[in-house]
Amino acid sequence: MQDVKIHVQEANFDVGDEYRYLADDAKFGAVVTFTGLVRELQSGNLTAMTLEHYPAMTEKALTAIVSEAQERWPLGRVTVIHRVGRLTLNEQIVFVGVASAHRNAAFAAAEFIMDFLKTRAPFWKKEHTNDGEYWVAAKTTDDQAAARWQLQAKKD
Amino acid sequence: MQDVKIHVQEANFDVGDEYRYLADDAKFGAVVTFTGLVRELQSGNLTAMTLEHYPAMTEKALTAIVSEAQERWPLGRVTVIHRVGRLTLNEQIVFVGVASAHRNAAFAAAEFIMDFLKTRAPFWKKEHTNDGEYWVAAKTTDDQAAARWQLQAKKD
Amino acid sequence: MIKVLFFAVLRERLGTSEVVVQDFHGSTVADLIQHLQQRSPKWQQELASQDVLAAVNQQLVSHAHVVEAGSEVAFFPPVTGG
Amino acid sequence: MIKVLFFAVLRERLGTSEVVVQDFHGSTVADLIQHLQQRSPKWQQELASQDVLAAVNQQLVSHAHVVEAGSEVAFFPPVTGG
Repeated sequence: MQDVKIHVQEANFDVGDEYRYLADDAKFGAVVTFTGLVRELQSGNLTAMTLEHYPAMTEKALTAIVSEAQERWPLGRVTVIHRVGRLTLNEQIVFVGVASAHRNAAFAAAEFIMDFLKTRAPFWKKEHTNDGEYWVAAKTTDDQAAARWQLQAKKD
Repeated sequence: MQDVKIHVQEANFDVGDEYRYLADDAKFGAVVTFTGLVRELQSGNLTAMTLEHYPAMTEKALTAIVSEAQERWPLGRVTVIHRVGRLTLNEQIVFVGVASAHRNAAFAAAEFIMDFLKTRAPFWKKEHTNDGEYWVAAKTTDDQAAARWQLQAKKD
Repeated sequence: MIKVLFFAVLRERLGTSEVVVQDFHGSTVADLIQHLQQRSPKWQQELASQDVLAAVNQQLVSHAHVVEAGSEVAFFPPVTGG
Repeated sequence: MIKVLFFAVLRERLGTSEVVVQDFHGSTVADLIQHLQQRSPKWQQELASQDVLAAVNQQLVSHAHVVEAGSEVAFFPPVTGG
Protein backbone atom coordinates (compact mmCIF):
# COMPACT_ATOMS: atom_id res chain seq x y z
CA MET A 1 0.00 0.00 0.00
CA GLN A 2 1.35 3.33 -1.08
CA ASP A 3 1.87 5.90 1.67
CA VAL A 4 1.27 3.38 4.44
CA LYS A 5 4.07 2.89 6.94
CA ILE A 6 3.71 0.03 9.42
CA HIS A 7 6.51 -0.70 11.85
CA VAL A 8 6.66 -3.24 14.66
CA GLN A 9 9.86 -2.58 16.54
CA GLU A 10 11.69 -2.59 19.87
CA ALA A 11 13.11 0.87 19.27
CA ASN A 12 11.42 4.04 20.46
CA PHE A 13 9.92 6.51 17.97
CA ASP A 14 9.82 10.30 17.78
CA VAL A 15 6.34 11.81 17.45
CA GLY A 16 7.74 15.03 15.96
CA ASP A 17 9.50 13.07 13.20
CA GLU A 18 6.42 10.95 12.52
CA TYR A 19 4.24 14.06 12.36
CA ARG A 20 6.62 15.70 9.90
CA TYR A 21 6.41 12.70 7.57
CA LEU A 22 2.60 12.76 7.67
CA ALA A 23 2.41 16.54 7.15
CA ASP A 24 5.00 16.51 4.39
CA ASP A 25 2.52 15.40 1.73
CA ALA A 26 1.25 18.80 0.62
CA LYS A 27 -2.17 17.60 -0.51
CA PHE A 28 -3.66 16.87 2.90
CA GLY A 29 -4.43 19.66 5.35
CA ALA A 30 -5.43 17.65 8.42
CA VAL A 31 -3.11 15.43 10.47
CA VAL A 32 -4.30 13.47 13.52
CA THR A 33 -1.92 11.50 15.74
CA PHE A 34 -2.53 9.14 18.63
CA THR A 35 0.22 8.07 21.02
CA GLY A 36 -0.17 5.54 23.81
CA LEU A 37 2.23 5.45 26.76
CA VAL A 38 2.99 3.09 29.65
CA ARG A 39 1.33 4.55 32.74
CA GLU A 40 1.23 3.71 36.41
CA LEU A 41 -1.32 1.14 37.54
CA GLN A 42 -4.04 2.10 40.02
CA SER A 43 -2.16 -0.01 42.55
CA GLY A 44 0.91 2.10 41.85
CA ASN A 45 3.55 -0.61 41.68
CA LEU A 46 4.23 -1.15 38.00
CA THR A 47 7.92 -1.48 37.21
CA ALA A 48 7.80 -2.42 33.53
CA MET A 49 5.79 -4.25 30.93
CA THR A 50 6.61 -6.77 28.23
CA LEU A 51 4.91 -6.69 24.85
CA GLU A 52 4.74 -10.08 23.14
CA HIS A 53 3.47 -10.45 19.58
CA TYR A 54 2.98 -12.98 16.78
CA PRO A 55 5.62 -11.76 14.34
CA ALA A 56 4.34 -13.49 11.20
CA MET A 57 0.87 -12.09 11.73
CA THR A 58 1.37 -8.63 13.25
CA GLU A 59 2.11 -6.57 10.17
CA LYS A 60 -0.52 -8.45 8.15
CA ALA A 61 -3.16 -7.66 10.77
CA LEU A 62 -2.18 -3.98 10.96
CA THR A 63 -2.10 -3.70 7.16
CA ALA A 64 -5.59 -5.18 6.94
CA ILE A 65 -6.89 -2.67 9.52
CA VAL A 66 -5.35 0.26 7.64
CA SER A 67 -6.80 -1.02 4.34
CA GLU A 68 -10.23 -1.12 5.89
CA ALA A 69 -9.81 2.48 7.10
CA GLN A 70 -8.74 3.52 3.59
CA GLU A 71 -11.90 1.98 2.16
CA ARG A 72 -14.03 3.99 4.56
CA TRP A 73 -12.35 7.40 4.39
CA PRO A 74 -10.25 9.34 1.86
CA LEU A 75 -6.80 9.27 3.44
CA GLY A 76 -3.31 10.47 2.67
CA ARG A 77 -0.34 9.03 4.52
CA VAL A 78 -0.99 6.60 7.36
CA THR A 79 1.60 5.48 9.92
CA VAL A 80 1.25 2.74 12.55
CA ILE A 81 4.13 1.99 14.91
CA HIS A 82 3.84 -0.58 17.70
CA ARG A 83 6.70 -1.41 20.02
CA VAL A 84 7.44 -4.88 21.37
CA GLY A 85 9.73 -6.18 24.09
CA ARG A 86 10.32 -4.64 27.50
CA LEU A 87 9.02 -1.15 28.18
CA THR A 88 9.34 0.85 31.38
CA LEU A 89 7.11 3.49 32.95
CA ASN A 90 6.30 6.49 30.71
CA GLU A 91 7.72 4.88 27.59
CA GLN A 92 5.79 5.19 24.34
CA ILE A 93 4.00 2.01 23.19
CA VAL A 94 2.03 2.81 20.07
CA PHE A 95 1.63 5.54 17.47
CA VAL A 96 -1.11 5.96 14.89
CA GLY A 97 -1.02 8.94 12.53
CA VAL A 98 -3.35 9.81 9.67
CA ALA A 99 -3.32 12.62 7.09
CA SER A 100 -6.46 13.54 5.18
CA ALA A 101 -7.98 16.47 3.35
CA HIS A 102 -10.89 16.29 5.82
CA ARG A 103 -10.40 16.63 9.55
CA ASN A 104 -13.33 14.42 10.48
CA ALA A 105 -11.99 11.65 8.23
CA ALA A 106 -8.55 11.96 9.86
CA PHE A 107 -10.04 11.74 13.37
CA ALA A 108 -12.36 8.87 12.50
CA ALA A 109 -9.69 6.83 10.71
CA ALA A 110 -7.13 7.24 13.53
CA GLU A 111 -9.69 6.17 16.14
CA PHE A 112 -10.88 3.29 13.95
CA ILE A 113 -7.32 2.00 13.52
CA MET A 114 -6.69 2.18 17.29
CA ASP A 115 -9.99 0.45 18.12
CA PHE A 116 -9.24 -2.44 15.79
CA LEU A 117 -5.56 -2.62 16.74
CA LYS A 118 -6.79 -3.11 20.33
CA THR A 119 -9.08 -6.02 19.37
CA ARG A 120 -7.51 -7.66 16.28
CA ALA A 121 -3.75 -7.16 16.25
CA PRO A 122 -1.79 -9.97 17.97
CA PHE A 123 -0.07 -8.13 20.83
CA TRP A 124 -0.17 -9.13 24.49
CA LYS A 125 0.96 -7.09 27.48
CA LYS A 126 2.47 -8.54 30.61
CA GLU A 127 2.82 -6.20 33.56
CA HIS A 128 5.78 -6.52 35.90
CA THR A 129 4.97 -5.24 39.37
CA ASN A 130 6.52 -5.43 42.81
CA ASP A 131 3.99 -8.21 43.53
CA GLY A 132 4.76 -10.32 40.48
CA GLU A 133 3.97 -10.58 36.79
CA TYR A 134 0.47 -10.44 35.35
CA TRP A 135 -0.90 -10.78 31.84
CA VAL A 136 -3.22 -7.89 31.14
CA ALA A 137 -6.85 -8.94 30.69
CA ALA A 138 -8.68 -7.78 27.57
CA LYS A 139 -11.23 -5.05 28.18
CA THR A 140 -14.84 -5.40 27.12
CA THR A 141 -14.80 -1.62 26.54
CA ASP A 142 -12.28 -2.25 23.75
CA ASP A 143 -14.62 -4.78 22.14
CA GLN A 144 -17.44 -2.28 22.42
CA ALA A 145 -15.30 0.47 20.92
CA ALA A 146 -14.52 -1.72 17.91
CA ALA A 147 -18.10 -2.98 17.59
CA ARG A 148 -19.61 0.48 17.19
CA TRP A 149 -17.88 0.87 13.80
CA GLN A 150 -19.86 -2.10 12.46
CA LEU A 151 -23.07 -0.22 13.20
CA GLN A 152 -22.04 2.88 11.31
CA ALA A 153 -22.84 3.19 7.65
CA LYS A 154 -19.83 4.22 5.57
CA LYS A 155 -21.19 7.72 5.37
CA ASP A 156 -18.36 9.84 6.76
CA MET B 1 -7.76 26.54 34.11
CA GLN B 2 -5.01 24.28 35.28
CA ASP B 3 -3.17 22.36 32.57
CA VAL B 4 -4.84 24.28 29.75
CA LYS B 5 -2.57 26.13 27.34
CA ILE B 6 -4.22 28.44 24.82
CA HIS B 7 -2.08 30.49 22.49
CA VAL B 8 -3.12 32.81 19.66
CA GLN B 9 0.05 33.86 17.91
CA GLU B 10 1.74 34.80 14.65
CA ALA B 11 4.69 32.51 15.35
CA ASN B 12 4.87 28.93 14.13
CA PHE B 13 4.72 26.01 16.59
CA ASP B 14 6.52 22.67 16.82
CA VAL B 15 4.25 19.63 17.03
CA GLY B 16 7.02 17.54 18.61
CA ASP B 17 7.46 20.08 21.42
CA GLU B 18 3.70 20.38 21.97
CA TYR B 19 3.36 16.58 22.08
CA ARG B 20 6.16 16.33 24.64
CA TYR B 21 4.40 18.80 26.93
CA LEU B 22 1.14 16.85 26.67
CA ALA B 23 2.84 13.47 27.22
CA ASP B 24 4.95 14.75 30.10
CA ASP B 25 2.16 14.44 32.63
CA ALA B 26 2.71 10.86 33.73
CA LYS B 27 -0.89 10.16 34.74
CA PHE B 28 -2.40 10.10 31.26
CA GLY B 29 -1.59 7.32 28.81
CA ALA B 30 -3.35 8.60 25.69
CA VAL B 31 -2.38 11.69 23.69
CA VAL B 32 -4.27 12.82 20.58
CA THR B 33 -3.11 15.73 18.43
CA PHE B 34 -4.72 17.52 15.51
CA THR B 35 -2.79 19.84 13.21
CA GLY B 36 -4.29 21.85 10.37
CA LEU B 37 -2.14 23.16 7.52
CA VAL B 38 -2.57 25.61 4.63
CA ARG B 39 -3.16 23.55 1.50
CA GLU B 40 -3.52 24.26 -2.18
CA LEU B 41 -6.98 25.21 -3.45
CA GLN B 42 -8.74 23.04 -6.02
CA SER B 43 -8.08 25.83 -8.50
CA GLY B 44 -4.39 25.52 -7.68
CA ASN B 45 -3.47 29.20 -7.43
CA LEU B 46 -3.29 29.97 -3.73
CA THR B 47 -0.29 32.09 -2.81
CA ALA B 48 -1.01 32.83 0.85
CA MET B 49 -3.77 33.38 3.36
CA THR B 50 -4.41 35.94 6.05
CA LEU B 51 -5.97 35.00 9.37
CA GLU B 52 -7.90 37.84 11.02
CA HIS B 53 -9.30 37.50 14.53
CA TYR B 54 -11.09 39.44 17.27
CA PRO B 55 -8.29 39.69 19.82
CA ALA B 56 -10.38 40.51 22.89
CA MET B 57 -12.66 37.55 22.25
CA THR B 58 -10.44 34.83 20.80
CA GLU B 59 -8.88 33.38 23.96
CA LYS B 60 -12.18 33.69 25.85
CA ALA B 61 -13.96 31.69 23.13
CA LEU B 62 -11.25 29.00 23.03
CA THR B 63 -11.19 28.76 26.83
CA ALA B 64 -14.97 28.29 26.90
CA ILE B 65 -14.74 25.50 24.31
CA VAL B 66 -12.00 23.71 26.27
CA SER B 67 -14.02 24.07 29.51
CA GLU B 68 -16.98 22.45 27.83
CA ALA B 69 -14.77 19.57 26.68
CA GLN B 70 -13.45 19.16 30.24
CA GLU B 71 -17.02 18.91 31.53
CA ARG B 72 -17.78 16.12 29.08
CA TRP B 73 -14.62 14.00 29.35
CA PRO B 74 -11.92 13.33 31.98
CA LEU B 75 -8.90 15.12 30.51
CA GLY B 76 -5.32 15.83 31.43
CA ARG B 77 -3.40 18.57 29.68
CA VAL B 78 -5.07 20.37 26.79
CA THR B 79 -3.30 22.67 24.31
CA VAL B 80 -4.87 24.88 21.64
CA ILE B 81 -2.68 27.01 19.38
CA HIS B 82 -4.10 29.11 16.55
CA ARG B 83 -1.97 31.26 14.32
CA VAL B 84 -3.02 34.67 12.96
CA GLY B 85 -1.57 36.97 10.32
CA ARG B 86 -0.17 35.96 6.94
CA LEU B 87 0.49 32.28 6.26
CA THR B 88 1.88 30.74 3.10
CA LEU B 89 1.32 27.36 1.50
CA ASN B 90 2.05 24.35 3.72
CA GLU B 91 2.35 26.40 6.89
CA GLN B 92 0.72 25.16 10.05
CA ILE B 93 -2.47 27.00 11.10
CA VAL B 94 -3.90 25.28 14.15
CA PHE B 95 -2.95 22.69 16.78
CA VAL B 96 -5.22 20.93 19.26
CA GLY B 97 -3.72 18.38 21.65
CA VAL B 98 -5.42 16.44 24.42
CA ALA B 99 -4.08 14.00 27.04
CA SER B 100 -6.40 11.60 28.84
CA ALA B 101 -6.31 8.29 30.65
CA HIS B 102 -8.84 7.01 28.06
CA ARG B 103 -8.11 7.02 24.37
CA ASN B 104 -11.72 7.47 23.29
CA ALA B 105 -12.03 10.53 25.57
CA ALA B 106 -8.83 11.99 24.08
CA PHE B 107 -10.12 11.46 20.52
CA ALA B 108 -13.60 12.79 21.28
CA ALA B 109 -12.36 15.88 23.13
CA ALA B 110 -9.84 16.82 20.41
CA GLU B 111 -12.49 16.49 17.71
CA PHE B 112 -15.05 18.39 19.81
CA ILE B 113 -12.62 21.27 20.35
CA MET B 114 -11.85 21.46 16.61
CA ASP B 115 -15.53 21.32 15.64
CA PHE B 116 -16.43 24.18 17.97
CA LEU B 117 -13.30 26.17 17.14
CA LYS B 118 -14.47 26.02 13.51
CA THR B 119 -17.93 27.38 14.35
CA ARG B 120 -17.53 29.56 17.46
CA ALA B 121 -14.01 31.01 17.64
CA PRO B 122 -13.68 34.43 15.95
CA PHE B 123 -11.17 33.73 13.18
CA TRP B 124 -11.61 34.56 9.49
CA LYS B 125 -9.51 33.40 6.57
CA LYS B 126 -8.82 35.42 3.49
CA GLU B 127 -7.20 33.60 0.59
CA HIS B 128 -4.72 35.37 -1.65
CA THR B 129 -4.63 33.88 -5.14
CA ASN B 130 -3.26 34.85 -8.52
CA ASP B 131 -6.79 36.00 -9.37
CA GLY B 132 -7.33 38.19 -6.32
CA GLU B 133 -8.27 37.99 -2.66
CA TYR B 134 -11.28 36.12 -1.35
CA TRP B 135 -12.77 35.70 2.09
CA VAL B 136 -13.36 32.01 2.77
CA ALA B 137 -17.04 31.11 3.07
CA ALA B 138 -18.17 29.18 6.14
CA LYS B 139 -18.98 25.53 5.48
CA THR B 140 -22.31 24.02 6.40
CA THR B 141 -20.41 20.76 7.03
CA ASP B 142 -18.65 22.55 9.90
CA ASP B 143 -22.00 23.55 11.40
CA GLN B 144 -23.19 19.98 11.05
CA ALA B 145 -20.01 18.66 12.66
CA ALA B 146 -20.54 20.93 15.67
CA ALA B 147 -24.27 20.25 15.85
CA ARG B 148 -23.87 16.49 16.24
CA TRP B 149 -22.31 16.99 19.70
CA GLN B 150 -25.55 18.58 20.93
CA LEU B 151 -27.37 15.36 20.10
CA GLN B 152 -25.01 13.17 22.06
CA ALA B 153 -25.69 12.47 25.68
CA LYS B 154 -22.65 13.05 27.90
CA LYS B 155 -22.08 9.34 28.05
CA ASP B 156 -18.55 8.95 26.75
CA MET C 1 -22.74 54.62 24.70
CA ILE C 2 -22.12 51.38 22.83
CA LYS C 3 -18.88 50.45 21.10
CA VAL C 4 -19.58 48.52 17.90
CA LEU C 5 -16.86 46.52 16.12
CA PHE C 6 -16.84 44.91 12.68
CA PHE C 7 -14.60 42.13 11.41
CA ALA C 8 -13.52 40.47 8.19
CA VAL C 9 -15.65 41.03 5.07
CA LEU C 10 -18.12 43.14 7.04
CA ARG C 11 -15.33 45.47 8.17
CA GLU C 12 -14.09 45.77 4.58
CA ARG C 13 -17.52 46.41 3.06
CA LEU C 14 -18.56 48.99 5.66
CA GLY C 15 -15.12 50.59 5.43
CA THR C 16 -14.75 50.81 9.21
CA SER C 17 -13.68 48.55 12.05
CA GLU C 18 -15.35 50.47 14.86
CA VAL C 19 -18.16 52.97 15.47
CA VAL C 20 -19.48 54.44 18.70
CA VAL C 21 -23.26 54.63 19.04
CA GLN C 22 -24.44 57.39 21.41
CA ASP C 23 -28.11 57.59 20.66
CA PHE C 24 -29.32 53.99 20.92
CA HIS C 25 -32.71 53.74 22.58
CA GLY C 26 -33.58 50.20 21.58
CA SER C 27 -33.08 47.07 23.57
CA THR C 28 -31.80 44.05 21.64
CA VAL C 29 -29.02 43.23 19.20
CA ALA C 30 -31.69 43.19 16.48
CA ASP C 31 -32.70 46.74 17.46
CA LEU C 32 -29.07 47.85 17.29
CA ILE C 33 -28.73 46.34 13.82
CA GLN C 34 -31.85 48.26 12.70
CA HIS C 35 -30.43 51.44 14.21
CA LEU C 36 -27.13 51.00 12.32
CA GLN C 37 -28.93 50.19 9.08
CA GLN C 38 -30.38 53.71 9.03
CA ARG C 39 -26.91 55.12 8.31
CA SER C 40 -27.00 54.43 4.57
CA PRO C 41 -28.32 52.00 1.95
CA LYS C 42 -24.95 50.22 2.11
CA TRP C 43 -25.27 49.66 5.87
CA GLN C 44 -28.90 48.70 5.29
CA GLN C 45 -27.75 45.98 2.91
CA GLU C 46 -24.62 44.69 4.63
CA LEU C 47 -26.31 44.19 8.00
CA ALA C 48 -29.47 42.64 6.54
CA SER C 49 -28.28 39.03 6.51
CA GLN C 50 -29.47 36.58 9.12
CA ASP C 51 -25.95 35.17 8.88
CA VAL C 52 -24.40 38.19 10.60
CA LEU C 53 -23.10 36.91 13.95
CA ALA C 54 -23.12 39.08 17.04
CA ALA C 55 -20.97 39.04 20.17
CA VAL C 56 -21.78 41.16 23.20
CA ASN C 57 -18.84 41.72 25.53
CA GLN C 58 -16.92 39.03 23.60
CA GLN C 59 -19.58 36.36 23.91
CA LEU C 60 -21.55 35.00 20.96
CA VAL C 61 -25.24 35.86 21.44
CA SER C 62 -28.47 35.64 19.48
CA HIS C 63 -30.02 38.72 17.88
CA ALA C 64 -32.62 38.68 20.69
CA HIS C 65 -29.93 39.35 23.32
CA VAL C 66 -30.41 42.59 25.29
CA VAL C 67 -27.62 45.18 24.88
CA GLU C 68 -26.77 47.17 28.01
CA ALA C 69 -25.24 50.65 27.76
CA GLY C 70 -21.46 50.46 27.94
CA SER C 71 -21.31 47.14 26.09
CA GLU C 72 -18.88 46.18 23.37
CA VAL C 73 -20.88 44.71 20.50
CA ALA C 74 -19.16 43.00 17.56
CA PHE C 75 -20.70 42.00 14.23
CA PHE C 76 -19.01 39.57 11.89
CA PRO C 77 -19.64 36.93 9.23
CA PRO C 78 -19.65 33.20 10.10
CA VAL C 79 -16.20 32.24 11.39
CA THR C 80 -13.74 30.32 9.22
CA GLY C 81 -10.73 29.54 11.40
CA GLY C 82 -9.09 26.19 12.06
CA MET D 1 0.74 -31.79 8.94
CA ILE D 2 -0.39 -28.73 10.84
CA LYS D 3 1.90 -26.35 12.70
CA VAL D 4 0.21 -25.07 15.86
CA LEU D 5 1.49 -21.99 17.73
CA PHE D 6 0.59 -20.65 21.17
CA PHE D 7 1.08 -17.13 22.51
CA ALA D 8 1.07 -15.20 25.75
CA VAL D 9 -0.60 -16.79 28.79
CA LEU D 10 -1.63 -19.83 26.74
CA ARG D 11 2.00 -20.43 25.73
CA GLU D 12 3.10 -20.13 29.35
CA ARG D 13 0.41 -22.40 30.76
CA LEU D 14 0.88 -25.11 28.13
CA GLY D 15 4.66 -24.79 28.50
CA THR D 16 5.21 -24.75 24.74
CA SER D 17 5.11 -22.22 21.93
CA GLU D 18 4.73 -24.70 19.08
CA VAL D 19 3.56 -28.25 18.37
CA VAL D 20 3.26 -30.13 15.10
CA VAL D 21 0.09 -32.17 14.60
CA GLN D 22 0.53 -35.07 12.18
CA ASP D 23 -2.61 -37.10 12.78
CA PHE D 24 -5.42 -34.58 12.44
CA HIS D 25 -8.44 -36.02 10.64
CA GLY D 26 -10.99 -33.39 11.63
CA SER D 27 -12.03 -30.42 9.64
CA THR D 28 -12.49 -27.21 11.61
CA VAL D 29 -10.57 -25.15 14.15
CA ALA D 30 -13.00 -26.49 16.77
CA ASP D 31 -12.07 -30.04 15.75
CA LEU D 32 -8.37 -29.19 16.08
CA ILE D 33 -8.96 -27.79 19.56
CA GLN D 34 -10.74 -31.01 20.56
CA HIS D 35 -7.87 -33.04 19.12
CA LEU D 36 -5.30 -31.05 21.14
CA GLN D 37 -7.38 -31.28 24.30
CA GLN D 38 -6.86 -35.05 24.33
CA ARG D 39 -3.19 -34.55 25.17
CA SER D 40 -3.77 -34.08 28.90
CA PRO D 41 -6.19 -32.66 31.45
CA LYS D 42 -4.17 -29.43 31.42
CA TRP D 43 -4.58 -29.05 27.65
CA GLN D 44 -8.24 -30.03 28.07
CA GLN D 45 -8.69 -27.16 30.47
CA GLU D 46 -6.55 -24.45 28.88
CA LEU D 47 -8.15 -24.81 25.45
CA ALA D 48 -11.72 -25.07 26.76
CA SER D 49 -12.49 -21.36 26.84
CA GLN D 50 -14.66 -19.79 24.16
CA ASP D 51 -12.31 -16.80 24.54
CA VAL D 52 -9.40 -18.64 22.90
CA LEU D 53 -8.79 -16.82 19.61
CA ALA D 54 -7.60 -18.68 16.52
CA ALA D 55 -5.65 -17.51 13.49
CA VAL D 56 -5.19 -19.72 10.45
CA ASN D 57 -2.28 -18.69 8.23
CA GLN D 58 -2.01 -15.44 10.24
CA GLN D 59 -5.65 -14.44 9.80
CA LEU D 60 -8.13 -14.31 12.65
CA VAL D 61 -10.88 -16.88 12.03
CA SER D 62 -13.87 -18.30 13.86
CA HIS D 63 -13.74 -21.77 15.41
CA ALA D 64 -15.91 -22.98 12.50
CA HIS D 65 -13.16 -22.18 9.98
CA VAL D 66 -11.88 -25.20 8.01
CA VAL D 67 -8.19 -26.07 8.55
CA GLU D 68 -6.36 -27.32 5.46
CA ALA D 69 -3.30 -29.58 5.78
CA GLY D 70 -0.11 -27.53 5.75
CA SER D 71 -1.70 -24.62 7.59
CA GLU D 72 -0.17 -22.62 10.42
CA VAL D 73 -2.72 -22.38 13.20
CA ALA D 74 -2.20 -20.09 16.19
CA PHE D 75 -4.15 -20.04 19.45
CA PHE D 76 -4.00 -17.12 21.86
CA PRO D 77 -5.96 -15.17 24.47
CA PRO D 78 -7.79 -11.94 23.58
CA VAL D 79 -5.25 -9.38 22.41
CA THR D 80 -4.14 -6.52 24.67
CA GLY D 81 -1.85 -4.34 22.58
CA GLY D 82 -2.08 -0.62 21.97
